Amino acid sequence: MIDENGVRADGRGPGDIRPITIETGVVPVADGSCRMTWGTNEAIVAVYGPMEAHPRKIQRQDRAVLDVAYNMAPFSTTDRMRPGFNRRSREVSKVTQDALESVVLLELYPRSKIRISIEIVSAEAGTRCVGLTAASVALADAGIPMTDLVVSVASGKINDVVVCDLNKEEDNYGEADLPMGIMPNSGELVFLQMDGDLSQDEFKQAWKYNMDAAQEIHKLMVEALNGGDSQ
Amino acid sequence: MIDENGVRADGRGPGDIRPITIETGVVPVADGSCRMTWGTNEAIVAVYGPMEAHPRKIQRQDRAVLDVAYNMAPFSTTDRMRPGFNRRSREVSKVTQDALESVVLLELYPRSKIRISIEIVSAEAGTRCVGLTAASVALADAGIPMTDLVVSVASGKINDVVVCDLNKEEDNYGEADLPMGIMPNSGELVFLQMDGDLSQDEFKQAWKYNMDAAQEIHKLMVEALNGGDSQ
Amino acid sequence: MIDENGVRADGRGPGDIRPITIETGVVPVADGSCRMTWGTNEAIVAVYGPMEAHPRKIQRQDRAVLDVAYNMAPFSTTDRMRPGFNRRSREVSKVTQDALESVVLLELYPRSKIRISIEIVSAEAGTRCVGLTAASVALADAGIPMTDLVVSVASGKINDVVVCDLNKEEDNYGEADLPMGIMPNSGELVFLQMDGDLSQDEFKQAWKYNMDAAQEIHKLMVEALNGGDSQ
Amino acid sequence: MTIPIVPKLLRSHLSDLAERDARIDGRGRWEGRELEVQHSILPRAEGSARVRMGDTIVLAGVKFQIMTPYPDRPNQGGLMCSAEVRPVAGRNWESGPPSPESIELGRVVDRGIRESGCIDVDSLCIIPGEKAWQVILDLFAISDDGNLFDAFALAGITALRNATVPAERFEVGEDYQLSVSKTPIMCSYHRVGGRFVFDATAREELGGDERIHITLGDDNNVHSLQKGLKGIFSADEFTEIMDNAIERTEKLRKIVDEL
Amino acid sequence: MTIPIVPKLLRSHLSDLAERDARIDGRGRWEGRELEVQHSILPRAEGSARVRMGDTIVLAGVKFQIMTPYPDRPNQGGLMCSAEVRPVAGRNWESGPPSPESIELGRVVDRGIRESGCIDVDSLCIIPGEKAWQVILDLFAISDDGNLFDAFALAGITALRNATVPAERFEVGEDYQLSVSKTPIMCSYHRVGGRFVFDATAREELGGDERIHITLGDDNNVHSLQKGLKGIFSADEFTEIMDNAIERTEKLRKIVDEL
Amino acid sequence: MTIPIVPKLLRSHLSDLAERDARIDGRGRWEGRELEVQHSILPRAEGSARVRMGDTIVLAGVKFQIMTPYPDRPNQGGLMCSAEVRPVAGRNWESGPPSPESIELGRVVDRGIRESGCIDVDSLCIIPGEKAWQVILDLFAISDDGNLFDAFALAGITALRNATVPAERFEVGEDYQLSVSKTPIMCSYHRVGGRFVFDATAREELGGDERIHITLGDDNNVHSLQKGLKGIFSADEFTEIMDNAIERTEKLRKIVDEL
Repeated sequence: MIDENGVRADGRGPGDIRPITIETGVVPVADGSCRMTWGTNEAIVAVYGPMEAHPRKIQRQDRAVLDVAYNMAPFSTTDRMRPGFNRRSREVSKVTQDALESVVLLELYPRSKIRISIEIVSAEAGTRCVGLTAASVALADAGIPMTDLVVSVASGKINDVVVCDLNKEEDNYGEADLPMGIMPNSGELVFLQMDGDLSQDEFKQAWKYNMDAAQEIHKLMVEALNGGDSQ
Repeated sequence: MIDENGVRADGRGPGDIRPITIETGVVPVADGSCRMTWGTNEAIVAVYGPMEAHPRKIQRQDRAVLDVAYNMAPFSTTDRMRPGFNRRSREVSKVTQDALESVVLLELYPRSKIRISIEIVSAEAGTRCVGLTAASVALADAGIPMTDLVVSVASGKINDVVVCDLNKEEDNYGEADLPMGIMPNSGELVFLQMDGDLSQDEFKQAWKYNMDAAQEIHKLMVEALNGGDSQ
Repeated sequence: MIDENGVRADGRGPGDIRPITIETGVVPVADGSCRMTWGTNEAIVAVYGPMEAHPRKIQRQDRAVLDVAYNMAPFSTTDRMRPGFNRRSREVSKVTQDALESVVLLELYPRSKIRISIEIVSAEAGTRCVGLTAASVALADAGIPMTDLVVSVASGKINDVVVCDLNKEEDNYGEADLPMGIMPNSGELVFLQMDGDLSQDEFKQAWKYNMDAAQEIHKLMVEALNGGDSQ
Repeated sequence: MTIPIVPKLLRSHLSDLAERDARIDGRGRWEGRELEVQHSILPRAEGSARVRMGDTIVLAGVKFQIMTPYPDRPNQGGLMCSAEVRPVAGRNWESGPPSPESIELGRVVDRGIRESGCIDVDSLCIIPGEKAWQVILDLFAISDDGNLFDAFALAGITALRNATVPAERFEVGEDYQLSVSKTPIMCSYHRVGGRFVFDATAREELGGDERIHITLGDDNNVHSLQKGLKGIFSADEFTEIMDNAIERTEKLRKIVDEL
Repeated sequence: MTIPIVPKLLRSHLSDLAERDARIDGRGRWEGRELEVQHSILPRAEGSARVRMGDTIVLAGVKFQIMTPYPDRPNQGGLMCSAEVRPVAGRNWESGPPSPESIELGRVVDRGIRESGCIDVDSLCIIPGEKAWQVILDLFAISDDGNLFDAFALAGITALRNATVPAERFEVGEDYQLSVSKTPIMCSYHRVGGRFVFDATAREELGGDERIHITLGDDNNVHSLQKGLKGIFSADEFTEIMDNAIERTEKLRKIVDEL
Repeated sequence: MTIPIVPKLLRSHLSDLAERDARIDGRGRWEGRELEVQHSILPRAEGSARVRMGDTIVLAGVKFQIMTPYPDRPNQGGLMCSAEVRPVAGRNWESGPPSPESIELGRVVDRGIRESGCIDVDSLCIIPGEKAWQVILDLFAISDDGNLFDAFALAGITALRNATVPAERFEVGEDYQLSVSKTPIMCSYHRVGGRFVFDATAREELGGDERIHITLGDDNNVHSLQKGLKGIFSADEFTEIMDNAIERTEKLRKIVDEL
């Protein structure tokens, strides 16, 4: 999966990310939207709101609530994914919501709701990172004020080597996965998960790769939001 | 299934319908009810209301809402039908409700609900037609004002011949099914579905059979509502 | 299962019950609680309330409502019990609630709710009796006024002999099961079920065993509530 | 048809009647409503019955399926009994997943039939360890004016006693009559206006308290008991009910047996 | 984007427009919106399409599974068609179990494709009685500005016509193109402002009445009809719609066939 | 027991305490509550544990089932870990389908145990491709006074380390001790009053912000991380927590290993 010179099967170096494209306004009926491709991942995110939160019991007197739904379309995976309730999707929705609530200025919209729908229409590895990153672009496209964008990226380990942004083949043999959600201006975190086996030193290397990649991806996000070509 | 003289296996001609009986008042605790047998189909329909619509969010300020539930009893079919949610029943309920809302004078009962329960206790072919027709009789039995009754009947095609009101054996080999919901006084439609393969000419013939049968069935409905013997 | 002298495989006589221990205050965050072991049954019951009943539609203007949930933990049985909806648990919850509503002075707490959670963490035979008995101790521990405690105990029949309080092995060969919920001070009943085959005479014998055992168990309950050692 | 909307008034009215030993529809305390039992009325069911008790009407249908016997009982088939009360049967019944009430209805009827041993599950075996009949009894309410329990139980045993095992359709031999060796009968008693009555109507149920269901077999053996709803009763009250049930079930059993 | 919050005003506005034979977005009564059809755009699907009609955007994806044929049809595979409209597609779509609307969407599209016989289910058999292909067509809404029916149907048939049977991945031979012998096309008509129009937008749907869906095959044969929502229509109105559908489907079929 | 009903007051109280480097129950910032760990306390489970941390009490039970190995891993058994927090454990836990919180609880504990590789799934194979053991670890809350995560993880690994494979009951050989080669330990930190503390109580959770869960293995290797709830933290804050977790997990591992 990785040769003696640190070159990966798809030609990337250990710290390199897969190709990314970002486009806004892709769901015409939404208040904000984003289409992000990342390797052969493709996420489409729509933002609706701020709008009235109902039923009333979900309203908060002093702030808006987010309603984040992450979902994988049935044709997004090699084996068809059955529609309907799914523990993994529920959990990814929750961590994504927690991350976004950390940056959206919720107190500007008391008693209202902002709905964020993340649809993975093509899945490779790292869909939760694509979804979270694209969601922060869609929120910006909808004009929702945030303290910062969120860039999400994961590093991992293959063949005992720490590398950034595993693709599907690498992920099949991955020995660890460390996705992070980073505020690119402050370097602070709003999202963190990790599975696998990393020594304390490997952990630090993976952390650094993510931080560096976040700066790179952030540039593409800003370009897309400024109407530039992100390719 | 049909001989060279156009005579069907059960002795009917191409445009003939199966035997029908209609009886009202069969659910003593309901506000209106109807038992209809049609071939070996048997439907029992109960109407409750107009009554308060709750929860309040289903209320309409300017009219009544209908709540139509079509269901097949577990012993209504050759293989036992498992109780519970069922996409087909959901869809038949919806089209039946759409048809009945077209004729009931809903604006007479703002904020109220009329509940219509259609139970198929014995199923042959054409249960949705039996259910819709019996429901309009039950509504009349409950004294709910309507612009007209609804007669529902289906024609189809077997062995490349268009015939009216397929029975079970014919339905097994049916090549098309055109159920309609007809207002017998104006000849207008409130319900229309079709599946299968009909040329434009065959389609016109099937349409005509349905229109003619509707007049015949309408007479039986009126007799039953006037207390006559419908047999 | 039972020898010619009326001695059962575990050494008990026909009218004897299995060993019982009762402890209160076992769920520190609850308003009242009880841990009861009975043979190798173990039930943990927590009582919360009286508290506001919501949603409002469950409120009663003139009395409190009980909300009883009986549940078996997944590791409580020889074959793992899958969590989630379960008809038997639903039914046991209902009969337990009916029994407890008969003794709790509900009218003292209008519009409020008292929640009673019965968790069977180890199941032998007779879990519904353990749950109901422990629940009445937990209610007393929470200081909820009742007209009387409830003692629940079952008699049955093995090898054509009527015996009290079947253990697991006996239950496997049991020919009848008569659980009762008894108010020990008046001898009146709040709960009664029976399955199996009992002649009228056998039925009377089983009834008597239950009445006698109830008095014995009642003593242990009172001791536990008075802080004494119930062992 | 109107259901009183002030349950408190209904309760006090029922108490007044009870003091005069009267009932809301003029019946005596232990008197049942007019009864009509029909069988073999559903063309798609292998056994069926329709029971009418006053304005309470129910159907029962028996269907058969082939099952694989449970590994620990390779020579036995199965019996499943399920009750459904859908919104057709009354304005207070709602659609959705089975309510606690309808679950209880099914289980109480199921127990009485099952525990009586009237169906010999060994006789349902087709090939030991491989194929056996599963008998499915579905109870279905058409009109609920109270005491669905007894109506369901009566329709259920009647449908079973008139059921044909559809062996030909399943290509495992010739059709034959399902063997039902006993006739368990349920009687239900409700506390109304302070005392127990037999065969309560919907209004008596609405303004009443606890109920007691008793299933007795051919020899008066007890097969199933169930107390439902909040309420306290004494041993003496129970004895009175049991005595009435013994008398009542004998009469009803004769009706079913002679159909 | 704003949806009018006063449906009554919208209805009367649409009636006014109809009197002048005009539509809210300037189109003629039988005029469709700008159409864009792409195929093979989803890397994980064995066949896929994207259809854009104005601001309505949908995806269709085809996946294959190995199934055991049904005992009574040992030589046949299966076709399953399922539509999902998730909250991404518009502010009025909510999450949760499939709504009656999305169930209807799936079934109406399914019927048109199935009844046209465009997929030969016998050709999906791998080993008679043992293995066959199940073709699963998933329709997925990205942006709902009305008339999801026609967009789904068009994306569906396009995805099927460009699907590859993944035999290699399932180790049952070499990949080959799914055989789709016909091109059924659906056209939908909504009553808006009193008369029927073609290809309604979301606002026309919101302020309109019943809708009629017609699926015609290569030879103008009728394969599927569906009337949706409350509303009454005459035989003459239907004839006018059918005539328009014959003309319209021929044009759309050419577009799909030439992709 | 009373939960403060004015969360804002609680938050400001916790902030005041934090300024004085104090906690609501008098503990130091990195101090855990009194701990009690017992094993083999559930007669029906093949392995079990009870953990008490202050007023937080949980049970863990291990059960075994025979499974068919997945076709792509014919030599492996399985591990399943599931957490339930039912209403018994606190007035804010409600009945119904598993809440997002309890799903997260189960998954976070599951990951730490699974990723540590402490259970050799190859050793669970009975007959390759045919039979293997599925180990099911059920975590069950009795009393929730905060930090169910660490209590569940501790009870879980303790129950596994004391589990017996019930081979005799399943007639596949003699019973033997489940082999658990490592002792992964989770430590959880909550932001309370602005700074992170170890082992938060329910009131600290209620008035606090985000939490971070770390599972470390025998050699301080990281096996699982999870940040929960809304909140922003810096790299420096994380380093401080990780250093504390290294120290803390070593102590807890010793306790579990010596049971």
